[in-house]
Amino acid sequence: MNTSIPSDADISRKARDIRLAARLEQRYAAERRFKYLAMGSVIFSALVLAFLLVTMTANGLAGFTRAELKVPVDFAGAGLTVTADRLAQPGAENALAAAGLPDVLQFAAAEAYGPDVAAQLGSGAWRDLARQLVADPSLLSREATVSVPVSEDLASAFRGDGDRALQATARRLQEQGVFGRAFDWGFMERADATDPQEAGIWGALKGSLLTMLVTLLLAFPIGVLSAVYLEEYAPKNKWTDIIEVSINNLAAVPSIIFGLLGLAVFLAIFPNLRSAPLIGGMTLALMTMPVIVISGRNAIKSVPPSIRDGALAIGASPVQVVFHHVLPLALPGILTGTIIGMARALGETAPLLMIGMRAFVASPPDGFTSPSSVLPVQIFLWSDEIDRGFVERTSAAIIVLLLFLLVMNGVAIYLRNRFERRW
Amino acid sequence: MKMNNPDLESSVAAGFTDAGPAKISANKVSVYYGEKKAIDEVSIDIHTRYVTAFIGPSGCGKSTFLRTLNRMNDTIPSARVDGEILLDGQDIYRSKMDVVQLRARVGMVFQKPNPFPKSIYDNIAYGPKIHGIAQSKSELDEIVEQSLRRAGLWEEVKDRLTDSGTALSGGQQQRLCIARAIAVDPEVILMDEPCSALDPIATARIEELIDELRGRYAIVIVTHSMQQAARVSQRTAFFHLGNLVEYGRTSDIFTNPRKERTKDYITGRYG
Amino acid sequence: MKMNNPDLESSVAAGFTDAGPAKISANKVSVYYGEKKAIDEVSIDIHTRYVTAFIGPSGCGKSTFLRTLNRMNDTIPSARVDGEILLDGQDIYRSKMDVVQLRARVGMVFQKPNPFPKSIYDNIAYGPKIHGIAQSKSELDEIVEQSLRRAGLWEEVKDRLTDSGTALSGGQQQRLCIARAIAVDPEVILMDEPCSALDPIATARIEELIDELRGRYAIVIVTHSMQQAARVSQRTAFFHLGNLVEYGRTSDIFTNPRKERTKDYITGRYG
Amino acid sequence: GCGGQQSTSRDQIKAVGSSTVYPFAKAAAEEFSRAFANQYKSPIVESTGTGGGMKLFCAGVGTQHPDIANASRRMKASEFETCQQNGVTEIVEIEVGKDGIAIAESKEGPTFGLTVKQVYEALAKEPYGKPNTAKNWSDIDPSLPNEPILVYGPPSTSGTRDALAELILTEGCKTDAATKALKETDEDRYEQICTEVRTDGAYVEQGENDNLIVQKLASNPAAIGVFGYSFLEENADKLRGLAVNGVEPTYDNITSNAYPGARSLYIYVKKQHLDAIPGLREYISTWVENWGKGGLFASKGMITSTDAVQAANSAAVKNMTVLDASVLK
Amino acid sequence: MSPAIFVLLAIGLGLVGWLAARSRAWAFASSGEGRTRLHSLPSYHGWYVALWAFVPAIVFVAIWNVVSPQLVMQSLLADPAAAQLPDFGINRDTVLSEALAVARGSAQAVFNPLAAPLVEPAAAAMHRYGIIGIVVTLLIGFTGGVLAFLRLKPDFTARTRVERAVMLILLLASLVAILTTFGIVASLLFETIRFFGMVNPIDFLFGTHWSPDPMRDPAYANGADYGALPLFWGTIYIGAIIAMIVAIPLGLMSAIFLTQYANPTFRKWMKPILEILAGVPTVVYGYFAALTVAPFIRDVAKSLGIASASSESAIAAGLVMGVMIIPFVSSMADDSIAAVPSAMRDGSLAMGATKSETIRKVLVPAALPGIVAGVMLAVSRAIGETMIVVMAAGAAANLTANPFASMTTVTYQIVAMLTGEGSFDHPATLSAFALGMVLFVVTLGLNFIALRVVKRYREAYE
Ligand SMILES: Nc1ncnc2c1ncn2[C@@H]1O[C@H](COP(=O)(O)OP(=O)(O)OP(=O)(O)O)[C@@H](O)[C@H]1O
Ligand SMILES: Nc1ncnc2c1ncn2[C@@H]1O[C@H](COP(=O)(O)OP(=O)(O)OP(=O)(O)O)[C@@H](O)[C@H]1O
Ligand SMILES: [Mg+2]
Ligand SMILES: [Mg+2]
Ligand SMILES: O=P([O-])([O-])[O-]
Repeated sequence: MNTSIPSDADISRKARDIRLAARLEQRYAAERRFKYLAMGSVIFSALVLAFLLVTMTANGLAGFTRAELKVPVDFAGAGLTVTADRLAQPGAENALAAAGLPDVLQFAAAEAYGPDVAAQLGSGAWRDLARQLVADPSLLSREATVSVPVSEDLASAFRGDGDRALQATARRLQEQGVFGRAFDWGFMERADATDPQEAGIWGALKGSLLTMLVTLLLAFPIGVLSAVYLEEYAPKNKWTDIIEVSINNLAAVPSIIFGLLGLAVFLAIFPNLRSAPLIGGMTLALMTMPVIVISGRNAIKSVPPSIRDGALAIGASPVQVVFHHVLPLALPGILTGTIIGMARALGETAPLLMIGMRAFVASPPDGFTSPSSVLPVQIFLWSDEIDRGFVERTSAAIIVLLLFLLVMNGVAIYLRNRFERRW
Repeated sequence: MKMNNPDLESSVAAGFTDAGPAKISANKVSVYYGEKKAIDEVSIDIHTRYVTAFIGPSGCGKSTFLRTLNRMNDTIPSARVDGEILLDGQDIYRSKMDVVQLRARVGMVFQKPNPFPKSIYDNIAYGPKIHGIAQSKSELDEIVEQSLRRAGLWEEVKDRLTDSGTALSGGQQQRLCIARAIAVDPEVILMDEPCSALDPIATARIEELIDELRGRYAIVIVTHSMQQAARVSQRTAFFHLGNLVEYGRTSDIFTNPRKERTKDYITGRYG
Repeated sequence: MKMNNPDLESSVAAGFTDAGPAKISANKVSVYYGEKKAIDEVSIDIHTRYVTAFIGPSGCGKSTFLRTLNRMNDTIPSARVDGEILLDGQDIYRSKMDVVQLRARVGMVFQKPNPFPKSIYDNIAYGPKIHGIAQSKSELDEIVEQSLRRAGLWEEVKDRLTDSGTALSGGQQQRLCIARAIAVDPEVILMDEPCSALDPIATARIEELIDELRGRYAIVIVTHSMQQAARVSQRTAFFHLGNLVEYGRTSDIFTNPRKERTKDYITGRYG
Repeated sequence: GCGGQQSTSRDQIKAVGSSTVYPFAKAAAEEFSRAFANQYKSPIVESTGTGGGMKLFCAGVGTQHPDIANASRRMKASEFETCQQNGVTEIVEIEVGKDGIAIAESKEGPTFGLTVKQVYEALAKEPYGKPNTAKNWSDIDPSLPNEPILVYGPPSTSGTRDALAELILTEGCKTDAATKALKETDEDRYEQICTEVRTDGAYVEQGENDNLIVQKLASNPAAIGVFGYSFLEENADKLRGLAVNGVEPTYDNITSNAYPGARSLYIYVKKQHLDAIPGLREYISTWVENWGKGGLFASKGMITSTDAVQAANSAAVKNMTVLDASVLK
Repeated sequence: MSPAIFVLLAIGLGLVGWLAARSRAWAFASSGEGRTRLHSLPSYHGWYVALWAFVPAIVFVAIWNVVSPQLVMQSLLADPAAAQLPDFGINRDTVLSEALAVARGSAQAVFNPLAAPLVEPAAAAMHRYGIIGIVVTLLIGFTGGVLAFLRLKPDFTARTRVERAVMLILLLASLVAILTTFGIVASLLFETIRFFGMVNPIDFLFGTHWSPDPMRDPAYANGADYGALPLFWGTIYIGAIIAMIVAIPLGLMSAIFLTQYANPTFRKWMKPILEILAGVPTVVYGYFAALTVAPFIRDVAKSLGIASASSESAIAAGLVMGVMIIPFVSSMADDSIAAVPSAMRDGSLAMGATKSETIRKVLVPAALPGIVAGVMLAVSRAIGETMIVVMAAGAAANLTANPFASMTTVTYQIVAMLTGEGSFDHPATLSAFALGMVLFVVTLGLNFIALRVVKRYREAYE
């Protein structure tokens, strides 16, 4: 065989190579386009998110502040018949109210700035003051300048909205240095109120915490256990198929339908628990459980069979195999699914509307059975408030919800990493 | 080919008229995967004193048959076993058989080393723990050390028992798996191509180890390497297309096969 | 052992002083995975007219070296190559080398058949399509048919070209992968243990196929079965611990190895 | 134990119902808890919509059922019937005030007044039985601006929409004699012609979120919006009320019924709960105390009822006069 | 006696049983000559006895929790002080329950003076029945425990039995899904049937005109107003078409970038960041859609000469919804692309394919089942979404393909009808249940088909 004469094959290859090279330019261009498109999608999504977060933060930061007026009050001379001891006991605020604190405050404000301004004190201003007194009973025996919230009208005048006369007043007070916006820690401590100056997020936040706790405690074990059953033990038969279809279906059913279920079933069984985090949590648990089952099954599936074989071969029973080996290894994956499910539950509004969690509850819930709202519903309710002061409060509440979400994700990611490290 | 069947060369033709009772005795065992017959009426006796090698071309059913011996094929839903397998005279497929206990008695080592993603210590201690073999922590420590020693791994890992078993090299992992199997003090150890994922040095180490363990446990090893079978075993069973074609002393099988098929395989005509 | 090196028995000692220029010529190639050196200064010439077999114990670097030949190791981030590999005299690791074109010229078949989850037709047509080799549908049909014919699969699948490639049996899948590689009409075909997942009958079929393809393509096959190397190849390279220990005519390597290590391996002292 | 559902006590008032009444009910609850901080827990007010509220309210007597239903319309005879069947036999109806509906636009928009007839012709799906073809306001009346008709308004499920239909559209519809006559012959058709609103985009149902309407109006000066009067008042800096039939939507005009859009708001109280739920009486009294002119509710945008109505309802509260089915329809 | 005490009691019994049985098993193990090998670990013996002590006790507690209040009530009514109670009704109930609450200690004082004299007898009765309950609980738990204890012996198959109980728990857990499904059907069925009693199902399912008026006299309810087709169409158009046109390419491409091009650290950070998109409350998206996107789209449409463009449009809602569900698609796609065996990728690269060719022609098709599953999840999320629709798409039930028209969806109508003015015997309100039922049945059907498809696919693959 003489290798120096090009064979047919060699000739056809030459032709092919030329054709191939001609196309290469195009193919690399396509490659670049594709890559930039892919990168573009990530960047676009990130930008939308950034845009949302930035606008929300920009709008919402003001929601953590409120307009406050400095009022000099002579407590010693006001004749408040409340002793410092009484302040240390429960119900001190009401005792102060009974002793005429609201009037004292009103009077002091009128003295200092005239009756017009005094009329613009927030309706709950005395309550704020009472809280300050409880915190520092020594105030009772002296003269002090206290900061109290003003009415929504004056607050919006300060923003440059609303009544012209009030706007002038606001400007005048501001120039005197006694009026301005201050950070409102109380926002994180109070519950809902009709006056945006008085409204706080703690009630809804606590409601969300309690609800999520119930959801987690129900959905996680049930979800994980059914995932284990379906993936490891269930015989492949019609019944298993039915269970599988119902779970997949439940993951896809619109959330509002779970609300209807909660209404028709849970509230029929526990009629007294309308609006309670317990019922909310149970409803959301049903919604979250399938998500955990599905991700749990995937996580379990991805544990290599060799681990199961290894354990079985030294005489571990199937239950031991799962609880000693498979579940610990699948845990990070299960946690991921749980985060997704819980995040969705955390932001859910519609089903909770059905079971009464849109109630106006002026005090934070005492426990799992007392009426409560949750963050997303609070946001929904506030976004529909007439008072425009709620616009900022709404954004602030959104920020709180997002922070909650981030904390929840953070905890789960931390746990996930920990578990991964341990193995 | 190197042969190291020390004192047994002179004994009676293996597997058929051997002295003493068989540890495992299979009678007309057939295995089906669904409709498909993977093992066809195989009868074989396995003795504690020898290492038995299963050889044969890929897909001939070596692994399948091996897994019937400790009912690991129970994990394959489509698998079905006919015939009878006696362990110390008792049928392991009888309905009251406790599979968990069976597997503690008949250990298994797999083709790919599969240590648990736990510490080396826990890998070994797991079996004794679930079987309640150790009464105390010190007893457990003792078992762990001894198993690792027997598996020839102790010196290499004694200072890092808390490291993850998966951090070891392939050969070490496989020895860890052997130690894990030893730790529950089984009577039989089944090994399915234990060296096929290992390098030659690790392979040599495992082969030595098998030699050391011989006599204490009945050992069955599946291998696709005839050289390996020749090196480590005293009895060889040659499978082909689901049949046990020939079973006997390793030396006889390799030097003087009785069946044409065996001969063809040994000389590399297929496989 | 069965040898079928027809007309070549008499040619000059393979790989070193062979007639005609080498298709692929490696000069002092070293491959590192991170810090670890997996291949140590290997030099070898590969010719179109022969089937070249790489043998050696597990982990000796056969696959690693094979993958350097068409830069498939680019996909492993930690891998790094030193030295020079010439394809028709041009360094494939030079910076302007077009990897896409290189891989069209140097095809590869993997250990586990990996047909795309597409129809049989699309599996074959994939390469010609992306490279724009076919100008028309009929030309493409032509290429598909011819590739399947050459891979000896046409008769078996011609009536079900639209079936999924994954629905074929293991041996058929592997032949499909070979057909897929042939379809872009490469100059070299690299095969990494192409039969290790197949049964003996399928293996025999692939071996035949390799024999048929010989001469048209430079074929390099990695195998762990010495019998297979002996059956299909005319040149054999024996690797050990990252070194190329010996390279020469297959008949010489198997009957008359020059190095002690080769001999030990051939006679089954390890591996 | 918590198992027995029949006999648990409740120490919090529960009110459910209309989203229109909700802000006032909240304010009343706050006022109540301020006044009785030592004695009673603050009430739970839930905005379920009037219909949903009635369903809950009429479900039965007992602590698991609400004590009060807020309503932006009168209880329906059918609902009353349900109540009776479930043992809610003693219901006290209290009219607490009025909600004005107002038509408004952005301050930047063109100023114009409308008549109920024009509104009807602009919004009805089939004005006087013929398909609505009007695109611009000027298509209805050349004197109106040549701007596209775009009206944001409440959805069919809300009380405000009902008021729009009843107080404005039906009035406009009746101006056509032929259509009015239809009422006698084919009431169904009559209702349909007079109350059905067009769906071709000229009328945009805007959920219950009136805030959003305000913002949309601000961004679209040519559009007008229909919503509760309180929103107009709250957004007086951005919005301007449109005169209807020449009457401006001012507080006084609505109170005096001169402006054609005001409907009564009610609360329904379960008399059977009066002695069982601590503070229920006091809570109702809070309503009475605050519904006057210049009172709390007025400051939140509620329109006060006439003195006569107030007097009658005060008396009803005092005597806890039970509602008689015959006044309902 | 609070139920917590009973539960603690049952747990205590279990604990005692556990400890006793375990030490007994230890004794077996270490007695006799040398060592006996137990069938099961001592702790399994412990669990076995603990279960037998705990389960019967807790079952009794559950029953007692229902029965004992009635017993207390009976003995309370038998008390002379009960003679003054008002007749039946809520007052009587509350007086009684107040007395009980005070007796229980969960309230400080009675609100109703009538309740005061009842507190004493109530406390006495509760005490009495509390003691009885405790004794019986103890007795039952103890008997169960002892009987179980007596069965223990070295070769007792405790593990097998305990594991059977574990399996039962697992089975029960997976039945929760079925129960939920039944619960949903049950809670929708009754009202749906009522609705179909008023409105012809054919009219409802195939009618093209939707304008139910909840305020109108139900007698005039006209099937012609209940044509839900525009709602179904709006749901599909917004949630499954427009939103998906945004979410699928963006989500998929993001996943591709993150799995195939980005370096691992970038991926590790970016993935959770994108997931935040799914966590932003939908109210926020609603505002974004209504105030930023919708006017922008209207202006663009107007400038393109589409006069009919309204500022409430299906497209505005759909686009924003699409952005919201990008992470659903990208997360699932990411996982399934990463799960494609690298042999596929290598195979394609070895053919001389470029990276993007490999992705488009091999990886994505191979990952399709996972991607489709992600898309299904995303679609269902989009279909279930209400707030964005409410705020940005208007609420008009239009049956049109014009993306600039305003539209509405099923879920929005459900919420609106259920929280609206209409009374609950009105077909308009009841239609919410029928709509819910249709949604449920449709998703169920889709899932059934999906299961079939996946099964067939799997068979072909392996
Ligand atoms: N789970 C299974 N389902 C169906 N068939 C199977 C299964 N496992 C193995 N088989 C088939 O049974 C036959 C015997 O397989 P087995 O794995 O026992 O072969 P082997 O001798 O161990 O081969 P190898 O050397 O490749 O491991 C083969 O044809 C194989 O395809
Ligand atoms: N991706 C990788 N990263 C790091 N080390 C690797 C990688 N791939 C292979 N190696 C190491 O490089 C050495 C050579 O491996 P290679 O896969 O080339 O061997 P081989 O001869 O093909 O073996 P086998 O017969 O088992 O396929 C081995 O020690 C292996 O552990
Ligand atoms: Mg095998
Ligand atoms: Mg290799
Ligand atoms: O909530 P409404 O019943 O007042 O619309």
